[in-house]
Amino acid sequence: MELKNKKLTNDEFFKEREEVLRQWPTGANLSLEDAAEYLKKVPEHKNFPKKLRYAKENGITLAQPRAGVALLEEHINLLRYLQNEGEADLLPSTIDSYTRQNRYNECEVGIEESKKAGRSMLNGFPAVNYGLEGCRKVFEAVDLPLQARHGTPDARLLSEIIHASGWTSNEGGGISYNIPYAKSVPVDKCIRDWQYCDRLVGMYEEMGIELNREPFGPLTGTLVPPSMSNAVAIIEGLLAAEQGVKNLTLGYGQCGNLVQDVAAIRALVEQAEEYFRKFGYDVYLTTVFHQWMGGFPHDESKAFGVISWGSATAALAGATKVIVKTPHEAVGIPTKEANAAGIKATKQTLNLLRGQRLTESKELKAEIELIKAETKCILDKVFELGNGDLAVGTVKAFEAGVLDIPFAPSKYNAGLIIPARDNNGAVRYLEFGNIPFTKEIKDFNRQLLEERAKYEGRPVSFQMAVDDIFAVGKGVLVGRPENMK
Amino acid sequence: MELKNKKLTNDEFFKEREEVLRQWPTGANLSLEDAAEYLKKVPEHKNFPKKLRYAKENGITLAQPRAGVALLEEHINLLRYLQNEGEADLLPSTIDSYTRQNRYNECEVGIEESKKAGRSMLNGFPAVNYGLEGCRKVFEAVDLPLQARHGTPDARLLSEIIHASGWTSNEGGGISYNIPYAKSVPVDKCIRDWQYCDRLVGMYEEMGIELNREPFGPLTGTLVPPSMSNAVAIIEGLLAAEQGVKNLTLGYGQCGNLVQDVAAIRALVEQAEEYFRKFGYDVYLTTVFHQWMGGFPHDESKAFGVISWGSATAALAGATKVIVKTPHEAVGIPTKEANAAGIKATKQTLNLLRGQRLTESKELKAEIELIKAETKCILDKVFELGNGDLAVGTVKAFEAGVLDIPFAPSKYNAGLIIPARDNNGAVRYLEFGNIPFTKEIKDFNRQLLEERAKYEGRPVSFQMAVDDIFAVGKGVLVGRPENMK
Amino acid sequence: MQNGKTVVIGVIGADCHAVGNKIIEHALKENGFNVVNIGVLSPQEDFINAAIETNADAILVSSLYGHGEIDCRGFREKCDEAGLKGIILYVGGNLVVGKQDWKEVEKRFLDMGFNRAYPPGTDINISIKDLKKDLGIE
Amino acid sequence: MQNGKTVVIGVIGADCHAVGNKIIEHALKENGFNVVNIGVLSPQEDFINAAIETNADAILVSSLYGHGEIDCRGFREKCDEAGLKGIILYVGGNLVVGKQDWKEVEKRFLDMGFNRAYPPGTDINISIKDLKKDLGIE
Ligand code: B12
Ligand code: B12
Repeated sequence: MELKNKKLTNDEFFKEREEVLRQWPTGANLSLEDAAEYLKKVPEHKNFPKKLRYAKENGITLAQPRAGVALLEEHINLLRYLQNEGEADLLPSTIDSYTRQNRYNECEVGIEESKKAGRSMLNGFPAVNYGLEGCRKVFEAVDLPLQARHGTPDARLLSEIIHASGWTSNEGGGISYNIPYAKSVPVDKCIRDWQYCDRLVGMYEEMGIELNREPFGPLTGTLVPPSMSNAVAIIEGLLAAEQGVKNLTLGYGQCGNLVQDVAAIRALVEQAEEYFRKFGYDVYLTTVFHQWMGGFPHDESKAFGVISWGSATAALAGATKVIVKTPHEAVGIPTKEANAAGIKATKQTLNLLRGQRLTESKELKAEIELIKAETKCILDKVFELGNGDLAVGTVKAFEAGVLDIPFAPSKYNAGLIIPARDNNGAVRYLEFGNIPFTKEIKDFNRQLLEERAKYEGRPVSFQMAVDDIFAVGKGVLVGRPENMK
Repeated sequence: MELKNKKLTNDEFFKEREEVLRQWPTGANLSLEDAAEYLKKVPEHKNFPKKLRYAKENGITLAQPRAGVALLEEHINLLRYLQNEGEADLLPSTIDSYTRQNRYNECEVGIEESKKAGRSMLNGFPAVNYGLEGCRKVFEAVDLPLQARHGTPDARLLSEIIHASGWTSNEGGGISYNIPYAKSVPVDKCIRDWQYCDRLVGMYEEMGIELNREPFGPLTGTLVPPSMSNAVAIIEGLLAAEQGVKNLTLGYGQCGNLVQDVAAIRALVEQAEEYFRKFGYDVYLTTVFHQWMGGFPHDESKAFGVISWGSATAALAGATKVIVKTPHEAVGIPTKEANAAGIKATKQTLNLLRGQRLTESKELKAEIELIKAETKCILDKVFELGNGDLAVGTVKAFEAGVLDIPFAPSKYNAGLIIPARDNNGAVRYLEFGNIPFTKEIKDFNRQLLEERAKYEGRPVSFQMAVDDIFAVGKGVLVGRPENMK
Repeated sequence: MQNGKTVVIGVIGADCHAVGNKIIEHALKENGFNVVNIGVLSPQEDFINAAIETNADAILVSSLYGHGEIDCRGFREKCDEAGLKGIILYVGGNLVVGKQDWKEVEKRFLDMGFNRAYPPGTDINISIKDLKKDLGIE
Repeated sequence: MQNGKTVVIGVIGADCHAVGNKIIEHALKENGFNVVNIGVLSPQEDFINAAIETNADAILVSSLYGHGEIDCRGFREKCDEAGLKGIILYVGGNLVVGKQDWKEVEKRFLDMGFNRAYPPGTDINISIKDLKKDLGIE
């Protein structure tokens, strides 16, 4: 496969398309023209890009849940409940894990078993199996913009189906839906498949239909340092833009330290826009802030604390939307009531904070500068490795461990960096692996961790990272040693 | 009555004491010496002043619920539940409203009715009726410091009983437990009665027993501008210090705008300490932040949002403790489970934020300066009216409307000022009544409200205050007009 | 735009919650009622005396603090004794201690002789509509 | 401080949750086990092959993403067929979709032939204690 960061030609795209549509029977007879017609009739209030624009221009943070179950009727009920009772601003359809692995046969089993058991046996909505017909039913049953949220390395057929069904946004990206979600999908393969998904959106854009694309910011959701996730977000944004994506939402998963989280969002926007300008892409950029993506506390009241603090941070950061967790997070897929509860706590917090932003301070400024400087080290090297080609550079960067996602399952990920929190709870680099930071940056990260080590009376070590992984679930941000509790 | 801000003499105190102890049979035979002995044996972990010191020195914010029921056994169960399941750091005993009005006969009825009904018919724990014996039982049954929380204009007997029972803190003050809680208790009478309560604490201090005192910061809990509540807090702090109180917690009720709330706490500490220095009082000062004290949303998930945002603000402000609301707030006295849920959401938030503070910014600085300047205008006038005597000045200031608490029931309160939120949700003065602000301050308040008026397309008016009263209950901070929702 | 009707309002018992009371006064006045507000911390007698003195058409009792059940007992009977037979009695607020089933709570207060009882957080405009209906002015 | 026992660990089915898996490896090693980690996204066959190849004493199956019920069916039978009769099988994680009564869920997995099943968020050190007991090394 010859990978390049270059807009797919029509020839390339349509040839590939034939193959894609044959992957499962519901792909047959999908027509771009028919889809375009359908999409043109999507009313304004069900249009993802439009609602995001409105929010950005009015300084509002929108709330979006995750939600998906195996059976069509149940799925529709769930979404309507989250819309009407939960007061969601945007709706998802979270796709089940078999679909994510393109195992549509197993989805059939899951659907059948769910019917028998009278409860969902799948962890999401198997959109490909339901096809255009089912997905349009979902779209027509709700009154809010609809997005596919998944974790699918090869989402080409899924993307074809959901966009043709009026779903005006698609989450994912060639890195972010591979490295955290797969074990043995080659980096180039997945980037190439997501070029297809992005090009599909570009096609629609050229037909006058704006669709939103959202790379998955939080990656493994587990102590990912902001500069690493921002680097990946910017890469995926640029790759998408090259394929013609114009309405883009870049994401970030809460780490927990307010200044760092706000700085991360601010740095992301500023730096992404610099790159878009530099490469001449015309992109309407919005942001998504994910409430804490790591292990949650089991106690539901405590979960509400985590959810609300995430909402408050999203508002203070001025994110365009926030992805909502639920009081059931630590245990299992939430009931519709628990899901709605998460949204309501979120909305209450967002509304109390509407218009409030974290005020400028030297700490905030310094953190923004640090994140940008770290991100730039990484991105410079990626471009260098690719000889200017971002797609090639990305593949090589993963090989070299220049891009390296902590705790990721992919065998194409070096897994050499280790993150840990500093004494204020900000996530720093404990082991740098092959990340090409300047000595200054490395020393600064180290110094911050040494401060924590001193405070805790133990050496800087992997045990800190382990303790930090469990910390939020146990009710604190920083994983202190036993004797300090 | 001749009121003066002067330490009561032993003669005055003990003469009055005889009368106080005769107010209800449980007052008989209370002995200061016996009490002192008992208090000296209070272990460190059940000592309010000690735990507050620890928290202040370690930058921790402690969580304290409100809780009280009619029957002794039930009350003990409740407190133990909040301690063990709720993970409270400090315990209260909230006193019922008949006791607050010294209607001990009605308490008896309430206790009897509660036994019959099998549920608490009183909104708190009738400590005076249970007397030393009952109150010591409560103290001995728990493992955390214990405080009386009430709203009693004449709390002299109550204070005698609770301190003698090992309760190492007492909430209240001559203004804050009168103007928001009573209709026709004269200002001088209540200040005088609280001088007694403070002197009692001073007596214990002189016997080497440190007790904590906490004026009630939030007053009516309803859009009280920070400078007004800070002025009252500082006055009550000074009055208490004169009587020999040494461990003092000054309070503030959340308004909802982060910068204003943090500024209020910071201004309170800085300014109170200036005054203590000026008058030569040696006071160990801590702070208490009250989660939103106005009308709550009925939906429990939304209530969690309000609770958590209050906790986050308390942490970011660096308050020594936070008073916790519950998901049942809008409806009724919480069950023990709902109460524990509120504490757990609070603690999770506090722990995530441990050590994090709102960073310095020009907005924060400006807000601190504004609150201090407003507070100083008020306090200068109070001292002037009293010819240098703070107690006399306070009485005259209420007569003159120089001290004026919004929405207070007391007929001794002028009720001329009207507060409303500005466009960022900070509480400002809409009508100044007789508050002696400089023209500059008045103009600035007005300008901020005009900005909101312009944004909302309606004139600055009382209707804004009315809308703001309902806003948080309806899920937002600022009460916008119907057509903007 | 006076509607000619007089209403006594107040907060019963040892209850100091003043905010709702001020809002109710404001709303009733806006609706053309003559309002006699006896304020917070008011015993039953004060409501009754005010109603007699002003020849009131209705009494709206607020209780927020939880002792409503004790404080309101015998109110209807006292009204009857005082010659206020048939006067319209409403009660509202947070009437009982704790989060209880509203249907049961409502029944308790209707059994006490109140014409209507309202759950926590009732929009006062809804009650004003009921009041106008009950007074036959709308 | 090797204890001489070999354990195969992995995450079954289409499940990508890697963090707990890495933690379990870390904890087992600290406790002296020889750990064979087949990682995430592992079919039943991979567990069984690894166990045969390494002559393992136990298999610890993780399932976090909710499809555990489907993915684990017939695991015991496949072990038996492959000649791993009596091998110790544990399963843990977020085994089923949603917040379900644990006693019922546990029963389902014990009925499937697992020796022990653990609810969401189990402290791995507790399971390691059980494992040592079951292996007779403590
Ligand atoms: C981080 C995370 C992710 C990351 C994972 C990154 C990665 N590659 O590892 C990302 C964001 C990618 C992700 C994706 C998804 N996730 Co996820 N995720 C989580 C989360 C928040 C934390 C998991 C974690 O790392 N915990 C920390 C580790 C240390 O703990 P642990 O995994 O629980 O493991 C410990 C114990 O359980 C025990 N243990 C585990 N296995 C075993 C086995 C044995 C034998 C024993 C004795 C003990 C044991 O020991 C471990 C170490 O201490 C959980 C919810 C939570 N727990 O708060 C949801 C959760 C597991 N995810 C869930 C789901 C559904 C998904 C998705 C389908 C997407 C979605 N709907 O949002 C996809 C799955 C895609 C796929 N193909 O698998 C659900 C599962 C629901 C259910 N079972 O009903 C959960 C519970 C969230 C929820 N409530 O909806 N997720
Ligand atoms: C602000 C407040 C206070 C302030 C009051 C200041 C003041 N003087 O007004 C302070 C802090 C002083 C206070 C004190 C106490 N409070 Co308080 N307070 C509140 C709070 C948060 C808001 C009340 C409010 O102002 N709402 C806004 C107004 C506009 O709404 P409203 O009062 O509900 O009134 C509206 C409607 O109910 C309706 N309505 C009211 N009456 C009537 C009557 C009729 C006939 C009709 C038709 C309609 C109607 O119309 C009104 C206008 O819209 C409520 C909880 C809540 N609602 O969120 C607790 C609450 C009322 N308080 C409560 C309690 C227990 C107390 C205390 C005993 C202390 C304590 N345990 O913490 C003391 C009482 C002392 C005393 N002697 O009364 C409890 C009552 C519990 C119960 N019933 O089971 C509540 C519900 C909180 C709780 N869940 O524990 N409180």
